[in-house]
Amino acid sequence: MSQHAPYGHEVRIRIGGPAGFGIKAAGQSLARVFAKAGYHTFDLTEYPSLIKGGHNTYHLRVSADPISSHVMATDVLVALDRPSARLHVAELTSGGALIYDPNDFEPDPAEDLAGRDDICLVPVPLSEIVDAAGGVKIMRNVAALGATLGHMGVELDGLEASIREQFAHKAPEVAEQNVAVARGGHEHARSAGCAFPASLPYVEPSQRILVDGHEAVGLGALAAGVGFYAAYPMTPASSLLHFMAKHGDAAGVVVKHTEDEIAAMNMVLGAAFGGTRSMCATSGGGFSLMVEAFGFAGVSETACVVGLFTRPGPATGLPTWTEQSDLRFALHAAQGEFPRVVLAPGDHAQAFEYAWRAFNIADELQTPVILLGDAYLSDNRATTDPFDLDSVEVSRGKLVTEGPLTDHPDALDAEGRYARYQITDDGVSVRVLPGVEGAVQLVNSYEHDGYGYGAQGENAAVRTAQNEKRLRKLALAKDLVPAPNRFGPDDADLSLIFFGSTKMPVTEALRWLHAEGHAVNALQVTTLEPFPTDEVCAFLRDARINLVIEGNATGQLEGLVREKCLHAVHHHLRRYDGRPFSPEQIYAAVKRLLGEPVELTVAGAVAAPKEDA
Amino acid sequence: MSQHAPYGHEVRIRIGGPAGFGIKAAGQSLARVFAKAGYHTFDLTEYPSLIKGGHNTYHLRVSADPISSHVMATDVLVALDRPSARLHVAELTSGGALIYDPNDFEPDPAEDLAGRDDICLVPVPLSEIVDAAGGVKIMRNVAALGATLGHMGVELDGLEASIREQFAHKAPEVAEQNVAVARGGHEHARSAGCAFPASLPYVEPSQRILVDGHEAVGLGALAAGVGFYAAYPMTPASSLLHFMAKHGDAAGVVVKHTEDEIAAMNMVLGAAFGGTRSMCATSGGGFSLMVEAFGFAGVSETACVVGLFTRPGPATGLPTWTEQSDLRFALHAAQGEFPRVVLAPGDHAQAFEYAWRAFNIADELQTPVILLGDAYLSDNRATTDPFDLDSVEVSRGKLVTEGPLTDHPDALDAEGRYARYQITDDGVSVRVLPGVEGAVQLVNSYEHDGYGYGAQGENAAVRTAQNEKRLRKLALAKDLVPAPNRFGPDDADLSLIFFGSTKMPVTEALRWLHAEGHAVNALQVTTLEPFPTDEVCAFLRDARINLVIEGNATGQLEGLVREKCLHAVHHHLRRYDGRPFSPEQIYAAVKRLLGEPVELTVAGAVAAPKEDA
Amino acid sequence: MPEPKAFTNANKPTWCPGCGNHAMFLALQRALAELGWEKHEFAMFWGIGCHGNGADFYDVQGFHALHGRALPPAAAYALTRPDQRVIVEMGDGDGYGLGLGHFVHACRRNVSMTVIAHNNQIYGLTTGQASPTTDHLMPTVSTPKGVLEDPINPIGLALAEGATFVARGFAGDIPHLTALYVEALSHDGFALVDVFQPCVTWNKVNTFSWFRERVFKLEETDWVASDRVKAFELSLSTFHELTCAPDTCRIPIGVYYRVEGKPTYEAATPAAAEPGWKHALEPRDVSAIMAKL
Amino acid sequence: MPEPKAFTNANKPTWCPGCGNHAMFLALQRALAELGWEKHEFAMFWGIGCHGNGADFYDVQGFHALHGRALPPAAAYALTRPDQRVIVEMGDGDGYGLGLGHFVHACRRNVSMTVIAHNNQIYGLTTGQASPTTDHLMPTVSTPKGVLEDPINPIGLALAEGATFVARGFAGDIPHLTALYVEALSHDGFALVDVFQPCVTWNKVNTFSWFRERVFKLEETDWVASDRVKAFELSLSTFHELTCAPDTCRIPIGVYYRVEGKPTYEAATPAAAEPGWKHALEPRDVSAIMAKL
Ligand SMILES: Cc1ncc(C[n+]2csc(CCOP(=O)(O)OP(=O)(O)O)c2C)c(N)n1
Ligand SMILES: Cc1ncc(C[n+]2csc(CCOP(=O)(O)OP(=O)(O)O)c2C)c(N)n1
Ligand code: SF4
Ligand code: SF4
Ligand SMILES: [Mg+2]
Ligand SMILES: [Mg+2]
Repeated sequence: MSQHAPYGHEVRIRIGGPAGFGIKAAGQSLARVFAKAGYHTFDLTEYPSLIKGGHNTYHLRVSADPISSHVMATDVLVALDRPSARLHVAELTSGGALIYDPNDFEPDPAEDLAGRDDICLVPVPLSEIVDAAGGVKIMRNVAALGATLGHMGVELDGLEASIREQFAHKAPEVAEQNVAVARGGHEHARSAGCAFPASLPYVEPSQRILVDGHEAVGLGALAAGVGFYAAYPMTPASSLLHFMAKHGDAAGVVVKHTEDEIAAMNMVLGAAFGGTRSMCATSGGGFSLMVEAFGFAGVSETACVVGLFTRPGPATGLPTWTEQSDLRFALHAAQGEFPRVVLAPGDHAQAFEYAWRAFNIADELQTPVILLGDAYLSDNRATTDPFDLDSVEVSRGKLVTEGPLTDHPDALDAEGRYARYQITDDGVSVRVLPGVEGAVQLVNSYEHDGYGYGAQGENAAVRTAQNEKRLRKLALAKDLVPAPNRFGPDDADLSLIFFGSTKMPVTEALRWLHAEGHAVNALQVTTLEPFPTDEVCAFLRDARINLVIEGNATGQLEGLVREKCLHAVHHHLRRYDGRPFSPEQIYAAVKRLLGEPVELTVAGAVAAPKEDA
Repeated sequence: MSQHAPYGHEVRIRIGGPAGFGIKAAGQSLARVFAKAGYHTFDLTEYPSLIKGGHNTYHLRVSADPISSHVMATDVLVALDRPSARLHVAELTSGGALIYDPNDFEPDPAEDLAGRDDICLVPVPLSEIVDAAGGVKIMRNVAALGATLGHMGVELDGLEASIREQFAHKAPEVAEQNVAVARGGHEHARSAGCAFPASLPYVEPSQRILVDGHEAVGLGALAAGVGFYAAYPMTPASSLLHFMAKHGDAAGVVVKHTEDEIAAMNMVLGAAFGGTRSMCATSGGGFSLMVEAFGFAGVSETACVVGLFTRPGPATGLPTWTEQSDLRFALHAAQGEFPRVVLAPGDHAQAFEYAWRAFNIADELQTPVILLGDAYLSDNRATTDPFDLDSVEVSRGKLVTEGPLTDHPDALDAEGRYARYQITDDGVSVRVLPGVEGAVQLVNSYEHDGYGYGAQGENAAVRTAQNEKRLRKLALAKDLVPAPNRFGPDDADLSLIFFGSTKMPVTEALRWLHAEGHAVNALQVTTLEPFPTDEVCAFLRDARINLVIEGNATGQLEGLVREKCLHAVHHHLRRYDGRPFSPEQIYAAVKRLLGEPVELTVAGAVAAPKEDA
Repeated sequence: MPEPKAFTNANKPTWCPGCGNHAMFLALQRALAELGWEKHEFAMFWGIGCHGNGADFYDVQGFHALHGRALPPAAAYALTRPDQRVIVEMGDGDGYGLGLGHFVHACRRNVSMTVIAHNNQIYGLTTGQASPTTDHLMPTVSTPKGVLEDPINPIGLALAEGATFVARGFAGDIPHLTALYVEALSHDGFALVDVFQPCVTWNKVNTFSWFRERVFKLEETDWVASDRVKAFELSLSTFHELTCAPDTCRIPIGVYYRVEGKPTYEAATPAAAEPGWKHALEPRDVSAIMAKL
Repeated sequence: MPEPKAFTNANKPTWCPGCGNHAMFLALQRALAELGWEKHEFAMFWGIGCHGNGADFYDVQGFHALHGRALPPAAAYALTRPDQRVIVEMGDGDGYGLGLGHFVHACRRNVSMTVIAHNNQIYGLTTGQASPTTDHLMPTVSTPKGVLEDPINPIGLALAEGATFVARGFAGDIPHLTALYVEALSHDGFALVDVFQPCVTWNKVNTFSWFRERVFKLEETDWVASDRVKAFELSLSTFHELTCAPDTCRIPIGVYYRVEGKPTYEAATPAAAEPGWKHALEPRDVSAIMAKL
């Protein structure tokens, strides 16, 4: 017997089919309908690295209660082709529905339905509905959306409004044609004849916004006053380039799609030299090409922000999937030693917050800051409380933008000459922008003296002083960076440690575990560099049993924890197949460690505790 | 009162002057003279990153007993300009000599000689001697060499022979002119009038060779059958390119100076695809550009060797100096996770051995191997026993170069089709070279299936299997890589841990410490990946007090040791001013920890133990 | 003698229906069959992009390189495997954007290989950003106000740097393209075939019909493909703008320039005479070199 | 109005005595003085090489970039600091080797800046390896049998890609070079001045006297610098070989090509109108964008 994980009041919909069928766009309009109505939504798009064909899916979770991540369970499966039925039927919850077009295929009970008799087949002649409305093939999506709502017993007005909004800029016939198609689907599904077991209680409309991770980062960067953004497209980071390109010009941001990532990162340094808040973003492959210039930012004490949104490697790897395997790479990329800050937001709200904070930290430390995310955070779209725009602050640190240099005696050496890299206690020197009279300086990729000149940097004492000056900033950084995030009771039977987007499924799993009365707590390492040694080690010392959860194969966070705390990790949960952790998986892993093993099924259901456990 | 470190029977000579004065070439011919005569020599060249001018020095240590590194002490200082006197006079041992040209400058007792009255001034009219022989300015070196030998009381025949050999391909007058200049210097110095306290006992001529680290690596690579070498020049790696370029064509090696390091590394992959043993080398900045392709080698299971010869960073840093700060970078460079081997030779003999072994390891694991060195090893030249050419083996692992594929059933899948990336227990699959009929395969930078195709690699199970297959090689690697090198008594009061070129000064310091009866032992971590966890942790457990010595500021080896062994490091000695550790420095650090503090002077002498220590 | 089909495997091409890559796929298979190349006699190299997805569909000795980096491994392979021929397929973003340096250096290097550029004037695989050959002022997701740079002139670059075979094809004319491929594959030296390959999904300007209305064949004119300067001048005419009208905006396809007999890099490299793996059958004797140190 | 000397600092140039860099150093100081540029009105960018060591000797707002990467930061600086002018100094290895991609893309980008290439046809700082402009078959430490590639043709590349000011100078003629600099610095758009800069230490072929015997000034002929194809043809004449004899091997210096009025990248970029730092005086209001999500 299997039981559900302790989900709340929710419905899960998956649309599957070949790429190029507009599955994501369709799914997102469905999400908008529910979000508008006041529900919490969370979506997960999965697709291979090609433009048409292949197998794409869009999974949407809709809930009346707050949710934090996707789940594996599916209540309605819209299969736009046979493989979508076959690949995902096992995810269907008992009583769940399979919507398909009988003109496409008729599911084979054994092959396509895995012999299941507890699901409801909802044949909807999608193409016929489209043809009847005089539409084009891609509109089968819209019919399927109508059918989905029809089967769920949800009224169509929300979707109709959404369609009309979406096509507002086109001829009115287009919108009406789509509405007709949606209606056709809706009616057909209502007549399928089997009841839909899940239901969504009524909720009040809310002010929540529906954003993906990159919109959150982009908003944060814009709010922080970014003035230059350079990138070369690379999945999953490309969408941030698109966001910036779309909003950049109006906001006064120079947005440059560069010839390569080398140029992007080097351009960021050039713009930052001029005092502009500058950023680039990429994924691991592009970051590989940025490594040298990233180190240049370190030695030249250049304030800048680098988004590193990872995917599974090595090399080209799995472009459209997710993984957390570039942690150590982010920490150690580039020859030589210099202070860097690595922030790993765990969800949309943190993505916004850490993005604007990153610029302040970069400016205050005059050193590069990495915003470390992954495709799971980049791509998925969730309802979130509107970002707290009033909380945003701009702090540019020791920066002189205008006015006479003589107003800034701390910027000058004993002879009254500007010394860009003057040795200071905290490691940070006054930065005077070019354009200010007297701001002669040399920003240098070589080691250098207080003015930036290279030849003098070869002196052992000068080198040592400059190297130590830079590294001193790490101590200062401790006070500026986000502290680790602690969840759950102080006294716990099991303590989880994780970073980045794993926050989302962990939060969800914790909610379930706490609801069941389990004493489990967790620590999100939000800043990976400088590592919050004190907090992590204290957490570990307090932990009865610890479990490190991370999306890679070699245990990179685990290694860090061991190195910093000289403390053993008792258990770990790792994933490296390109898929994010599901809360069900984490829930099951924790239950096992708590001595109440449950078995996980593809449907996200968990088998009942074993008798002899 | 200061005393010498317990040096042996030796003499130390430093030649200093502006760049472009042929100081290194002159010094090296002196080294050859002593090496030929059967002495042990070790040299250290220090120069800034420019072509002419600046301050260059060449330091030569000559000893009747075996030596392992340079030292700081100097017995004869040849100052071709005033700064060379001023900067190095403090290194002179008591009774040591300063050779200079009185037409250049007359040393000021206070400014240039730091008030020392225990040194011998040896004015030699170098330019006049050259002029008298009708020579050109650069020949002042030769006069200085003659003077050096004259002051030391060494006969001139060795140098004369060396000069004649050096100019054998030129007109005989050239050689004779140089000989005349050398004689002039020799005579002048003999008449200086103060005795030279150090002396070199007579030794038997030996078969030892005089090589720098790159000649050792180059010979090792050639012996291993390298067939392709690509590089973009970068200090200190350039000299390996020059060596390969010089010897490549005759040996059948395609040597390519590429347009950049990206091309070099990618070319290495292409040549390796064809079955050629392939190598590239660079320093940290170039390696930054190779990172992406390095990961490509990992995912495509390409056997290749990458020389990473480091210098101080970040970025352009200090091009001509040395540092060990790219250890973590070497370990974690590139997105994603894959097996890599990192070998760090500690001296010339190991440089040769690890170079040829690297090719075998790469082939047996089908994965990239990094040869991690630094400028100290790359550049310095030492007498060494001839490399044991008979020990060299070529093992190409699971490689099929020719003949029918059907002879290799283990290369084929169930249908008899060649599967390049077939899943195997040890993680290594049979590699069949293109050109063999049926060897259709796809070497892929994407994740892929057993044949190399990318689309299938997106399947979670295929991805997981391929990722785990690759990572399994690390277990296999443990049996192939050099084990850590343990020196000294089992039972020791202090235990040192270090890696790479620090072996040289550590060995020297250990020799002195052992001679004084101290029980100190040491572990050279020769393979950094896979980390020799068992051996290092056992060594640490046995250690009463441990000391980690490494040439960087952040303690990268120390971090590794902590991570792997969960064991605290008690003390560390770090250096990051671009200069290598001197044995005196290590000796003094150890003595302090042993409760017998001595004070280190620039001359490499150590002050007597403090009374109250 | 292989059939065109022999060069394909069981993987079904996943390019969008109507994509120019299908035609290029077919044309190359035909050219290979026409020349009678056996599978074990050559290797193919691809960059990353939609064009590169072709690596999955060919049944050949293949190397799917990094984005922008197909040329360097191909050259090294050619230099260490004199017994093999080499074909490179690259994208316009891939080969003329990120990989531009390698391209220009390859032109002047003259290692024998045939380089086929899938020039769809867009980034296909990453969903429609501007490529270096995107027309001036064309809006894309990465350049919503239009591309501000002049497009890359790959023909002009190749001519400036001494490439020995410089041609342009169009995916809308398979027989012509096949013939160009046969010529390029038969050339001794570095051969570039830049192919207009309409991307039906993202590039709504430079479509099949757009090109059909504009291309003309050099062979059908009195073009003499041996004048480097004239060829350069001709290349400037293909810097089209968004507004370029069919009657005035004529786009030449065919061989712009060719020169035979220029020494190849491999011919001047004695060490390139033998497959590199033959040097690693046993340890190389380095005693003579060591003795000299 | 600054004196030439005003642009130098107390660091004594460390270039080899007789190196062409000394002359280029002087010529630029003079041009800056002639134009009356103030130190706070412009910034200079250098690559890594002997040329780049100049960064230590100028008393200006300077940026000593990575090897081969002077152009990208210079462009970004130009685009975000419309109140500043930009000068880039790069080496031949630096700018035409490792940095070639950036160079070509910069030509087509047309961001206003003056780019001065120290073309000594050798890697100076790393002790004499072949550069992309080293003459065909010249032996160097990295190519003991001689360079097998054709040299890069920077003028041709710039012309192929639409650079708007393309000139060549010679370090042996300081007044002429100064005048070229003044023209380039006054140009609105991307200006390239490729300068023959003899390296007296490593390049024993292309010496001062070698050039003196071969260069001639375009201004002293009837050259019209507005024909792109003719300029390309002229650029081909400077592909000299090792054996090139003074009487037949004539090397033009001066302005090959110039076009004024072509819109610059910055002119087409509204966001580039104001210094970027002015957007970060306080948080930007993003409520309108957020409301649309
Ligand atoms: C270093 C790096 N940067 C970015 C990418 C992402 N990427 C993959 S394909 C591509 C562009 C594809 O355009 P093009 O080369 O024109 O090929 P097409 O898809 O049009 O055939 C990009 C940017 C990558 N794989 N590697
Ligand atoms: C990524 C990288 N690779 C290599 C180097 C080493 N390097 C420094 S300068 C230089 C070449 C110098 O030649 P060129 O650009 O012609 O300048 P020149 O010294 O002749 O002025 C090289 C290869 C480097 N600094 N960075
Ligand atoms: S996106 Fe364009 S280039 Fe890519 S497969 Fe589709 S049509 Fe072809
Ligand atoms: S090496 Fe050549 S380029 Fe460098 S400073 Fe000396 S002469 Fe000038
Ligand atoms: Mg393209
Ligand atoms: Mg040069």
